[in-house]
Amino acid sequence: MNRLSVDFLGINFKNPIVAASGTFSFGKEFAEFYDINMLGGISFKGLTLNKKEGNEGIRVWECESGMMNSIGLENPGVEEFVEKYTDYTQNIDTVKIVNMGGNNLQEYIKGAELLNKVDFDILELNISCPNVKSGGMLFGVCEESAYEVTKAVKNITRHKLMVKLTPNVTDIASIAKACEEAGADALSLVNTFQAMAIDVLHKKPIFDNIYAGLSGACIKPIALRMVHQTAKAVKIPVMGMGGIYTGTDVLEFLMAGASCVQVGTANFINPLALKNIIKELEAYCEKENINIKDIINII
Amino acid sequence: MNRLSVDFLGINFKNPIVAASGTFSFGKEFAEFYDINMLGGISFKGLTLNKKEGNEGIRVWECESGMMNSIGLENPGVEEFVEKYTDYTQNIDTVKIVNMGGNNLQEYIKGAELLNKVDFDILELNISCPNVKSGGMLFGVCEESAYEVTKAVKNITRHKLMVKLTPNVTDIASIAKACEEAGADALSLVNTFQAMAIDVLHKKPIFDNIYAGLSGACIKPIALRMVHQTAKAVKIPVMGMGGIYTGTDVLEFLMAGASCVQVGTANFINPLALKNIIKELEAYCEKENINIKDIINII
Amino acid sequence: MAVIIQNTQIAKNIYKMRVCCGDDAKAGQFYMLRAWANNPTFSRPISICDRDGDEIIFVYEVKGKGTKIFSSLKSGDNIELLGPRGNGHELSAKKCVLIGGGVGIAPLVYLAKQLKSHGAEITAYLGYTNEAFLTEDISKYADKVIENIGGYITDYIDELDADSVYICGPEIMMKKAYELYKYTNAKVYASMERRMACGIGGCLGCNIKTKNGNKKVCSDGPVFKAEDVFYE
Amino acid sequence: MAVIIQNTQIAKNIYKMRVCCGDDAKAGQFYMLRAWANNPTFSRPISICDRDGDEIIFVYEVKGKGTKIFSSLKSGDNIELLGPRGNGHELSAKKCVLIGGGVGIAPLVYLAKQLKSHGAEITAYLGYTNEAFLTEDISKYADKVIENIGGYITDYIDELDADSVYICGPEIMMKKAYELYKYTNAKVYASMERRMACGIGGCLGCNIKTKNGNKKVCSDGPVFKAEDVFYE
Ligand SMILES: Cc1cc2nc3c(=O)[nH]c(=O)nc-3n(C[C@H](O)[C@H](O)[C@H](O)COP(=O)(O)OP(=O)(O)OC[C@H]3O[C@@H](n4cnc5c(N)ncnc54)[C@H](O)[C@@H]3O)c2cc1C
Ligand SMILES: Cc1cc2nc3c(=O)[nH]c(=O)nc-3n(C[C@H](O)[C@H](O)[C@H](O)COP(=O)(O)OP(=O)(O)OC[C@H]3O[C@@H](n4cnc5c(N)ncnc54)[C@H](O)[C@@H]3O)c2cc1C
Ligand SMILES: Cc1cc2nc3c(=O)[nH]c(=O)nc-3n(C[C@H](O)[C@H](O)[C@H](O)COP(=O)(O)O)c2cc1C
Ligand SMILES: Cc1cc2nc3c(=O)[nH]c(=O)nc-3n(C[C@H](O)[C@H](O)[C@H](O)COP(=O)(O)O)c2cc1C
Ligand code: FES
Ligand code: FES
Repeated sequence: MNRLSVDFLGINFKNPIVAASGTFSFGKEFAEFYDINMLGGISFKGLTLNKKEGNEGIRVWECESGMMNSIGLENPGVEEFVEKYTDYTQNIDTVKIVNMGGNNLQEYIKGAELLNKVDFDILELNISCPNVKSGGMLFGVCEESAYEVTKAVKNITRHKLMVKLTPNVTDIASIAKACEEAGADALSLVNTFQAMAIDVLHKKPIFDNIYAGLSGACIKPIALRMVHQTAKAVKIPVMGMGGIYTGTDVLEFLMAGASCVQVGTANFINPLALKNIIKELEAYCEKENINIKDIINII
Repeated sequence: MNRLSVDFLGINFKNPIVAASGTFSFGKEFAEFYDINMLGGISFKGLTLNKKEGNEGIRVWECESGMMNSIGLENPGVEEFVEKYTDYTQNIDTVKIVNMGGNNLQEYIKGAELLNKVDFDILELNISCPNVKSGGMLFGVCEESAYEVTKAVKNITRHKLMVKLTPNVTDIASIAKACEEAGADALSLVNTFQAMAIDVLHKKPIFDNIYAGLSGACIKPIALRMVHQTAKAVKIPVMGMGGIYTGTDVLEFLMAGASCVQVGTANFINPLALKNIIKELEAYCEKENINIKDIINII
Repeated sequence: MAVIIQNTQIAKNIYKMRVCCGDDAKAGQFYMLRAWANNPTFSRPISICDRDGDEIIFVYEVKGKGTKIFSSLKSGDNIELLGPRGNGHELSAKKCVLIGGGVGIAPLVYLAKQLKSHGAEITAYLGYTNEAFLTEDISKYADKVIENIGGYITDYIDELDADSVYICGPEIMMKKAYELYKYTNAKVYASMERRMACGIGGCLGCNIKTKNGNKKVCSDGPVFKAEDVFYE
Repeated sequence: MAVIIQNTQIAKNIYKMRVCCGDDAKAGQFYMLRAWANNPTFSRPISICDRDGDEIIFVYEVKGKGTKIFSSLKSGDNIELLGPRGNGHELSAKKCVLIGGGVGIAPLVYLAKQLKSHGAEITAYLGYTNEAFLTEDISKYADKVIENIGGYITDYIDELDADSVYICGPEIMMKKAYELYKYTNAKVYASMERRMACGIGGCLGCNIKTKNGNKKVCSDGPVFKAEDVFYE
């Protein structure tokens, strides 16, 4: 019996551990280290309608118990992804999540439409992208724009829709509810926190874009709070993330209300991180003589 | 010559290092370890109009590169503070900052009025308090209530008014501007981030209040970004804080636009932290042959 | 910064560390120990188990991150000591009962030694979960030592005629032990534990509710009159 | 997990570490090294300086947190090695010029050894800031070694008739060296550096712009044709 299996949107996950978008590429690099099909799922590197070269300058920077990134969504574009879909996903026999962002509503809609051509399990909508049309404000920071983009994509996609929330907001629960109302089938959170680092030696920001996204253990306490608030606010399932490094961290997120979790930065600390976490959870369930789903949302 | 002296609201600070409210009590405990009058200033333990017993249960919890606290503003109340003011502040010969919060507008106003009876340098208004009248929403999370409380206190106080912002907001710059418009003489930020920890063993939240305030190195990259945004948004001076442990951290905040900084959690890691930071900054200015104020807001 | 002279396991998960440190310290006081830079954030409070010339002896149980790191230290390594902190014990020269549970037995060694030198008559009740430790050390000073492994030490307490009772161990055990003496004439002291951030009275993190209002375990305690803390 | 055999200082801020590790690795490849749990977050990329039986030799400069920790390790300590990673060098059997600056000289040792065993004729230009190191090691394999301390090594390059040129050092020096050979028939290779998070191609953090689009230093490199990276 598999004590770790969970149901999420009617899909059976072998376990609640999903590789986080942007930290696992399309899986190939990690497949060199272990059988990645042991994972609950993989959220692929974030796509945008058009190919993106990503940002110039320093792209990753370390900080206390975490890191900042300014990759700038470098990706091959939805079109190429759809064309070479079998190349990208061959040998992947676990839940496939396609993560997609956009710079305006049209890009989201077109991207989602194109993605209708290929089969995967969940479309994860990254709404932490600047909406060029409204002065670069992120779609995910206000209820209206979060609602609008969710609704628009929901109307066009034939996939299950999971909306990925940004944590850079006053009231995560209200944004979550807006997405739920707009038709999101599930929510994932958190994306990275907007952060900054300064090169004091050269008296300039580390990143060409000045600000960058913070992830890793340092954000865990805030991410956990937001997952808890969100899980209490909505009825749809929640995939939690933010600074998960260990099995114990996973337990916290599940207890707080997440049905699955994603793990990002930990993959950089150790390419075997996800495998180790799964082993830890197996041992925990064995010892406690429970199924992992028993602890979901008990707090 | 003192290379570290800075001007803040026309007050001369010996150096830009201020002990953060709630982490330094009223100074006495630290005076046992070094001459606390070497500090730029001290922000005293946060007061409320009425004496508060503080929270039950676990009050401090450690996390990766930081801590969470749920002290619950335990304090003697403004009245007692005013009565015993000389006891509290005798032997303190550095900039005195009185930090005050409240549970509704009336408490803020009455507290500020009472504080008019005593002399100190700056009144620091903690607006990260739940406004009981509007369902417990923090004063500091929306422009209107931040404006309102700032304005009300500004009208009554005879002290220089520094408003302390909460980081749990979508757009710190707009809150900052609201406070500036309402008459704040200066801003300080950030207060703690709302966060959570779970006792997986006992399957319950660590804190009786479920959520608690996160501080320490883990929040530094986000705090720095917010200080940068705020300094760019307003004309009044900014006192920056959040995860400062070292002299280099101070340089980052000053370059980002803070004219002074507060240091909190670091005092718990080492009671001599502030003294060490000042020494580090002295050595830096000596080596670079500059005055510390030359690097303020250069990024 | 102090130098570790010795750091060895003395029972399951229990270690004894000798540190070179010339401080004058009282029984019942503790130090904040640190053997890392910024992570873990907090230093760890450990009681004085005993003193030996210029050395302070700590006995600690490996519980989590911090004590795990302590257990990996070798003689010659450095450790930061902040202290001694806390009020420490009032010493009585008369009939004393010492009650310890688990690693709470550690601070009773130096207490017994001090009481003995004040001419007290000492009975010690020591309760262990798995394995005894420090029994010999306490036997050097106590007139009578009752030890139990696996049960409740409070079940074995038969000496109720005491002037002073000193209890250190899990809170539930301390409360139970106090109940036994509540209506006697003994002065009963309990060594309280709370999670500590600063250890010096600056953060209010180690708050304990007492009959006389909020107190700080790190600076008002850790030793309290049992009636003041177990009043509810 | 690998065991450190030796870790000693060989010049100012420069250390040599011998690690027991049976991997097969090519010149120009690197390992991600880690001697801590989660903090610092990233492992540190260090090139293979040389191989000796079952041992891999790293030579590294102490720059910040990570290399500071490396320098404190003692023989017998463990270190985590992730690798070998990266493409490594193509070996030529003909006239080779090696140009190294600072700690960029380290990977040239194993390269020289390999080239020699392929029968190449080697000229090496080694530029140091303060103090020479590894010169003897390279002299074992190179036919001619020109070293300079304090100046610009590119000012000393007089052998422009080469089939292959391998450059490793500060980016500005590599670019300058490349310019010297730009219009010759030599194939010129540069070992590029970028901050790395994963080191295995998973994060796109180590991006480098090339004539042929974005590449990853960790997996498409670190060795690139100089014309592809210094094309602007
Ligand atoms: C005044 C005083 C004196 C003391 N004297 C001694 C002494 O002499 N000897 C001694 O051995 N101890 C003593 N202690 C206790 C000692 O300070 C603690 O055991 C020590 O701080 C534990 O640190 P740690 O890093 O090993 O464990 P931590 O990692 O801090 O964990 C400690 C405990 O908290 C629990 N815990 C930690 N994280 C979680 C989580 N996420 N969820 C649920 N539970 C969690 C663990 O179960 C564990 O039991 C004293 C304490 C005080 C206050
Ligand atoms: C493929 C590859 C191979 C390499 N091979 C070798 C090798 O063989 N030997 C070797 O010595 N090195 C090698 N390096 C370089 C080596 O990886 C780095 O020197 C090392 O990672 C530095 O780590 P650190 O923790 O010591 O320094 P870090 O703390 O990461 O700092 C590194 C540099 O960044 C700067 N820095 C850090 N923080 C800041 C800040 N806040 N503001 C401004 N500047 C900052 C510092 O000035 C310092 O020079 C290689 C790199 C790559 C990519
Ligand atoms: C290098 C890097 C790249 C990322 N790229 C994406 C992305 O393309 N799309 C996305 O939705 N999130 C992206 N993220 C965010 C992660 O998926 C995740 O939300 C975040 O890192 C928090 O989880 P963690 O703390 O476990 O890393 C990226 C994160 C990192 C560190
Ligand atoms: C134990 C503790 C108590 C605090 N009490 C107060 C307070 O009474 N009033 C206040 O405005 N901020 C309070 N703070 C917030 C700090 O002043 C500071 O804003 C925050 O800790 C971030 O700085 P740091 O990372 O340097 O600690 C408290 C923080 C801690 C850790
Ligand atoms: S631990 Fe900070 S007041 Fe006691
Ligand atoms: S370091 Fe992650 S892709 Fe190269």
